[in-house]
Amino acid sequence: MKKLLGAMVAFIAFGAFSTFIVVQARQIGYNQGYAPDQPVAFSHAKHAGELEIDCQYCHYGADKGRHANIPPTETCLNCHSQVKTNSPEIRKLQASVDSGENIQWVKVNFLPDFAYFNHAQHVNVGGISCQKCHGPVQEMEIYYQHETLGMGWCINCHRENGIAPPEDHPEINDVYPDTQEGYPAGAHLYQGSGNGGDCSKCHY
Amino acid sequence: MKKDFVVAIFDDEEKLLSGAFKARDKNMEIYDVYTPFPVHGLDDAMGIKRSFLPYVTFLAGAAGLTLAVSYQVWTMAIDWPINVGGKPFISWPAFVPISFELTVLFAAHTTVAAFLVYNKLFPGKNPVIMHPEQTCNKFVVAMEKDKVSLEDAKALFSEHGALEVKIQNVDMNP
Amino acid sequence: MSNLEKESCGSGCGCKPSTPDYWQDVENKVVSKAELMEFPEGEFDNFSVRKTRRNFLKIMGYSVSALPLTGCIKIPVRKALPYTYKQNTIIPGVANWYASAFNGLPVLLKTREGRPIKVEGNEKSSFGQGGANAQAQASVLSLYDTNRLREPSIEGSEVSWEQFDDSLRKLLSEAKGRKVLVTKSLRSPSEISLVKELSNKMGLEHIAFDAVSSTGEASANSETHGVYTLSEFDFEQADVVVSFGNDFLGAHRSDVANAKQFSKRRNPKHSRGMNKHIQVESNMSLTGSNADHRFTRSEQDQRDILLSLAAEFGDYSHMPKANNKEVVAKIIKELKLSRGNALVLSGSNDKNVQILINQINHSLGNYGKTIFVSEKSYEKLSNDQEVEQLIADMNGSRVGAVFFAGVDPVYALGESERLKSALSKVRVRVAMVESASSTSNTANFIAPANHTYESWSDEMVSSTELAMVQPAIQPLFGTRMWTETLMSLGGIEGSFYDYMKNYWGNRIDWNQTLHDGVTQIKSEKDSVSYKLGSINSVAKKVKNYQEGSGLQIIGFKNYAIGDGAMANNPWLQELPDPITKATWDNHALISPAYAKSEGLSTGDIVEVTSGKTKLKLPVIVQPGVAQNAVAIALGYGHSVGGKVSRKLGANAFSLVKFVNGSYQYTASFGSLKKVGTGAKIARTQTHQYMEGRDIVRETTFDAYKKNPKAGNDKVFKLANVDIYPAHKKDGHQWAMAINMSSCTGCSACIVSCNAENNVPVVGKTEIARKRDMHWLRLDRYYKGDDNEPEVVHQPMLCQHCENAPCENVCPVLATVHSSDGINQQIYNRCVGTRYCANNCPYKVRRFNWFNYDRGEEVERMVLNPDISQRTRGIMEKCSFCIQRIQDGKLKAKRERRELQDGDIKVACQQSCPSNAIVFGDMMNPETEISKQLADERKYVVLEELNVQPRVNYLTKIRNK
Amino acid sequence: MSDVVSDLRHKLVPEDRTYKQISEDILDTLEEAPSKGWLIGFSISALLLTIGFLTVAYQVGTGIGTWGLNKTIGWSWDITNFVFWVGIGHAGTLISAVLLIFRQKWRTAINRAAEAMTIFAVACAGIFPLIHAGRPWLLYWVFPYPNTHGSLWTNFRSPLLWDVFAISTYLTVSLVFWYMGLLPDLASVRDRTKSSIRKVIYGLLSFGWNGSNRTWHHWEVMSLVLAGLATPLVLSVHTIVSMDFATSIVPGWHTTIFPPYFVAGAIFSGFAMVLTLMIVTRKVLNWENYVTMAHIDAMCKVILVTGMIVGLAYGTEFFIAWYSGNEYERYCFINRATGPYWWAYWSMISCNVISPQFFWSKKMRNNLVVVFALSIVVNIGMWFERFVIITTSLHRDFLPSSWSMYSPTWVEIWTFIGTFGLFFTLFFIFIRVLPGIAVAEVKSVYKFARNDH
Repeated sequence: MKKLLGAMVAFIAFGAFSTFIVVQARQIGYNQGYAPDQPVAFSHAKHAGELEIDCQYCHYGADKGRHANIPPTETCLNCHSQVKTNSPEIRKLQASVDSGENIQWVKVNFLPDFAYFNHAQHVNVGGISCQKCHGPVQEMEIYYQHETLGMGWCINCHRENGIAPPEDHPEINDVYPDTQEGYPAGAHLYQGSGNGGDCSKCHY
Repeated sequence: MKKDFVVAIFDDEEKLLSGAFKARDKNMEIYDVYTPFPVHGLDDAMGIKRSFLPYVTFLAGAAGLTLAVSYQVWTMAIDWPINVGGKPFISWPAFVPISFELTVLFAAHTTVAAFLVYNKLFPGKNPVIMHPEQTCNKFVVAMEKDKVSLEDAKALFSEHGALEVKIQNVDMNP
Repeated sequence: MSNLEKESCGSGCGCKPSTPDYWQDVENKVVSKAELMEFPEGEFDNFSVRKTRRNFLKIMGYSVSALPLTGCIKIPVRKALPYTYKQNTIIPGVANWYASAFNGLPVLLKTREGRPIKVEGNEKSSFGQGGANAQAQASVLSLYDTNRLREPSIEGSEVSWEQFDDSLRKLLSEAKGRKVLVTKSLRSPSEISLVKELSNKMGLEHIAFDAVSSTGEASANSETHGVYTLSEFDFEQADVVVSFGNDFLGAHRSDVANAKQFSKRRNPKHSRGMNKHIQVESNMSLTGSNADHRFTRSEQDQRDILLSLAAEFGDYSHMPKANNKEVVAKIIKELKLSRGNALVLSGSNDKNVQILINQINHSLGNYGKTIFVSEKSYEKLSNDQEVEQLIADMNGSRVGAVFFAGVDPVYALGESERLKSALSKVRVRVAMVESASSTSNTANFIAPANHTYESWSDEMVSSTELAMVQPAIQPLFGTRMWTETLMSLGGIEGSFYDYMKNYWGNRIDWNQTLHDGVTQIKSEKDSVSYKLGSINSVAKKVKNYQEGSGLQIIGFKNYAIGDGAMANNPWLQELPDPITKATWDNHALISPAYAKSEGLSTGDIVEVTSGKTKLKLPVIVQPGVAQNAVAIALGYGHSVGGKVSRKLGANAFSLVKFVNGSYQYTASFGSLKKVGTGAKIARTQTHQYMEGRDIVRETTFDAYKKNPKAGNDKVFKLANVDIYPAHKKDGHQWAMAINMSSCTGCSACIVSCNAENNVPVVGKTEIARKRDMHWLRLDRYYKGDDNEPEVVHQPMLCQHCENAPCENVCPVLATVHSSDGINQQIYNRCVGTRYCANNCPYKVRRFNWFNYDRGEEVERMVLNPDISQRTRGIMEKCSFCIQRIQDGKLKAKRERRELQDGDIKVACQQSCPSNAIVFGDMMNPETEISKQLADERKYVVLEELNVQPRVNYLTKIRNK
Repeated sequence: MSDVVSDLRHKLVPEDRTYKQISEDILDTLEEAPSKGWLIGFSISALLLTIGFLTVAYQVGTGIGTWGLNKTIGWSWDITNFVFWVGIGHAGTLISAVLLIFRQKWRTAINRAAEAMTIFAVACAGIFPLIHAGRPWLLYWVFPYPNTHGSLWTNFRSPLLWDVFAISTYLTVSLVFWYMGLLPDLASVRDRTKSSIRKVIYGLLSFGWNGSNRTWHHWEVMSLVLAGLATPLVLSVHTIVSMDFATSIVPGWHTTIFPPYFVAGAIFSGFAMVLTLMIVTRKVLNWENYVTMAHIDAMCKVILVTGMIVGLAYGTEFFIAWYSGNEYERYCFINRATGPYWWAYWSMISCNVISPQFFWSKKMRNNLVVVFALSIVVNIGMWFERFVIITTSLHRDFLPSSWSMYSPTWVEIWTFIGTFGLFFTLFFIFIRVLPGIAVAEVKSVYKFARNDH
């Protein structure tokens, strides 16, 4: 009986350890929660939350192209040439513009090279809010990576949501109809020109 | 735990067999027989029933088959159907080889596992040894001392050519 | 799979190129070169920094230990550098397009984050009509050539431009004798105007020198029309084209324009029917390979035939040799049937031969219809006699200063000692060149010149169309436009841009022209009148040409390398020659008959001797070469040059002779001796015959007229039988059709594909091991008699089969089908079993056998940031330019409209000079592709396999 | 039944040996110091293995480009070697499983070594699919485990995936089958040895086996069950290996005859390899009493039969290629016999079809030198068979523009030699540390054979 108990304990321990390994292994390379120090102590909570500045005021590429873009330092000075000019952080910006030296922001959201992601596709065509992927940016003192940004995460969102036409442009669906038809009932993810189910939507 | 046994030692399986059958006829309960190789007929002599292992094999094989078929269908046609070379999502002929292999894999390994577990064979187990040469050239019939008397055994087995019949104190948990 | 660049501009890019807008003058916005070269950290060294999940597992892959997996894995710090100053025109991730021109071809430059990454033909040009040849496509790589000169130097030591100008000015003022500027033939009105102004100010003479000269043709026009210029053609008007060794679809000149016109008449549905093309030549040219009737004839025989024609159409009498009688009769018959709509051409650089050609065209009434000679005041054409005179004057110490602008006469005259010693007698030798060359090595002043895409210029691409050359990037190195170097020396203030703008003034709409890249100066080509009376004396001269003895040596320009100016371009070196399919080398091409008689075979090494010149070359036995001749491509054998071109092949310019006032390329005779065997010949195709297989379907025009399905009537009863139901097709379904009649085999599509898809260059050794990486290849097969072969070219790329055999066999789903019918290859999923490539009946899959070198930082700027770079162990192949499809769809969606036919053009289709490739949505019956798919000529290769390709071919039709 | 079998059976076991002597004959080797011959053989094998290992390390570090493959020929020596080794790895299981089911008692003397050989050969074979991949460090993707890519699964339609399952099933089942057979002998070693270290080691290895008849009873049933499973398994493995080719569309591969043809070829080469090894081993280890001329004679007959099946398959292939009317198939086979690789084809024919014909003669079957030589010739021939099938089919397929030639580089050659190093290293270790003949099984048939049961 003791032996049996011992065996059971060993088995459970082994199982727990394996689960731990698997759970950890699944996080490798995914930097969810990554919140590095930035060269300038910029607060999204202040600007996006409190001041309600539109995201695309700074991230001007989000509705136009692949990259949302980090704003040119000049953009900061649109206000900060008047506002809080004495703050040491703002002085860094001024110094950058004066000298022409770039501010070396630390990249937070990172996709590997083989994954193509287009902001315009989601922001402009899909009408998805920034927070859907980037989390409550308006509350972030220090910006951090909110989601895993892993493939499974992308895929699951597409599985759950299909293609939702933007509210102001319902005709998108007429132009790019779902092609769920023809796939087995209950299929979790169907391929379709509308829904990003094809591999080469992102990988090429 | 130590235990006393009445052991009869043979050096020939035919003598052993005839002795064992005799013992059965005399309702002398044989605890076990230790032989260097499987001796046919001993099972009858000892009254061992048919092994359950084939049932294990069948169940495990069936489980492997079910798993293989359902996993292939689920992954290829339900969880993420992908058009591969124009083939249907459930390309059943292509699923046959793996279904077969998994059937065999499960059946074989489960059978072996069942065999090892049932017979309590595992690395590091110390064997119960009645005679140091029982895995080489000696055939040992062992009977529990409280069930069989040494004299009866001696009488019976010497007649059938036993080299030696004696009481042996054996460590059952070596 | 570390794509070094794809991600780099993720959130703003640190490199700060500032480029002119598509349409406006933004000269002022230019930032300094130093800033441009400042690559942000982490952009180019990602490779070493990257510790991704995959790399980590790669290290751990074979390890059984699980525990370290859970250990802390450090997130590498990646920097994201925004622009400091806002760039109004650049949105990272969105391409900007600029119009420019390259070597007489109007092009568009695609730039990403300020870097030109792709060249495409300018569709607004009535001359190029959107096509682009291999050299234009590859020119963008030359921009990033690391062998380019970077700083000015005097006598080998680097100086600043100020010092350079001061010293040179001082020396020039002291120099005695002629001051000569040598350029290539110029067709830039503003540059010619500038040079004229300088000749007044500095006493600078201007002569032009072309590595492969056309003095013969220009001199002939001068005699017959009184204008020293080159003829222009309209192939669309020509019902019959007779060409004597003129490679007008290949390396001759204005190949794109010619092919655009010519291919229209290769369409059997053209209102005037198909044209008929007869080629008589001594070496198999790209043009000859497309002829309806091709005759292999030596240069002497060609002259014999030409004289017979001159006799037929002029005041001369001549009887053709027995072996030419049939050819002569055939040509005369065809020409007589289409007087006024015929075109006779010659590739010869002999004035008298070209006069005969002009006479024939004149007497057929072709001038003003298919051939034009117009007054071209904007043009400064090369004249070989001036060059010879210059060399003589230099030798006689009558030249004080010589400026070479973008020319390399020392190389192009075969490294002649004569020129070198002449140059040593000139006090001031200025080389205004992009890279070190044989010529610049003899110069004492080196003024590194801008690449075309860093320069301002203009160019008359035809007598009616002006193209603008505008920079798409700041100079990468400390270089200067050669025009500005001259302006500085001549004391002309301002930039050449100012000069140009001033020159044009109100004559053109400046902004619109810059935006479009081209503008029409005149509405139509005109033709001056024919002046020559009798050709009797000219014909007699031609008849009496002395032949050398022995083997005739034919120097020719091949398609990829041309005259050798772009020999340092790896894309071009690796581009298989459309005929020999050889790369990275020139060869001694000999006829099968000659090879047999001399016991030579492909791969032998021979020494070709002519006079004092000896060239050691590997042999390729080439069907269609004249029997007693050896053909050698020019443009190879650079003794000075970049890392690519150096030590490749032998310099066949050393066999060029100055005869009858021009440099002639077929005038040498000599002998050939076998000196070795087992040469490493890097050919992408080593079997040349179709083995009677149904691969290229072909018919004649006559048969087609009777039955449009002629040649395409093979029926496979079980072709479309499928035991499985087909997958549903809806949405867009992409398909391609390739017109085998139009396709000339020129291979421009290959370079276009290379540039678009970051296809690696693998080098000579790997090609020799048959590991070329081109996603698109051109299969070339010979048919019939080896000495008079017929040739077919077949573009072969991933066929995107609906029942793709490659997909079934991949164990990890790295190649699967998309819902819009594309055979997808997922690089990052590929483990490299190569089973897919084995199972591909078309053999279009390419495997990364190694990690191929993408070059140095500067060279990597050419990479398309939207396409991942494939690392070793990964299969790759044609993706139907999926990035362009994505881009086109996204654009349509952003504009809330449906995709239009033509919104998406794949790279090969875009560049094709003969519009042979059509791509589009086959579900929409209105699209061009749907119409092509309904054509009776449509077929698919290996139909019997029932793999149902999405790439279709249209039967080849020969008009014979 | 005694009158039918006596002649052969008499020679299957030695006369007049006691059970103890049988144990001594076979197991004493494990107790003695290694002989000089063993040391030399082992050293050479280990050296080859080392060179092979370094070569593979170089290749994995540099790329598949170090091999002689090209855009047309994506597989050549790698898969040739793979099929070659898998084929060799068929005799063992066949001998132990199929012959067990058919109650062929003569199997007992050779089944242990043959099974060991099977496992080592499959291990050698397994190396090639691993290293032939462009990115071997990602090969774990062939397992359909739930993952973070959305769960992206594997392609169950791919014969390569079938291979993964077939080979791993075969390897593990063979290993387990073999090990279960070893248990009684390991126990015997444990009980005989005087060395305490050996006692501990063999004690661990023998799982506490004590010869209890209750265990024997289940053991025998299990053996029969495993044999029953292994028989279709062994046939399925080479069937599936053949499907790597048969399910493709490459002319010369796309043939329905492949499964039986490959299985016959595998048995053919497997028995040849067993012969090669046993002829040497019985000599060196003085097992002539156990691995008798009768065994060799029987194996020669198996080789003769399977060799003729293989020959029939070659003929059938040619006939079907012609009969199909498919020009690509026809060309492929004409090209095999007369194309640039004609020498490989005719080597295959002479080794596989012609050379076994000598075994019609009993004299030849009883001449050890001839048998040894022919057993090697047969394996050379079987290697060529795979080379012919793989390389000459690929090098000229549908579009002549892509036709190409192949020649191996030193990397491929040394990798192949290295697998021989691995095979023999393992085999040398095996005969030193494990009972090379199934002692218990020999004893169990001893009386049966001797007494003419």
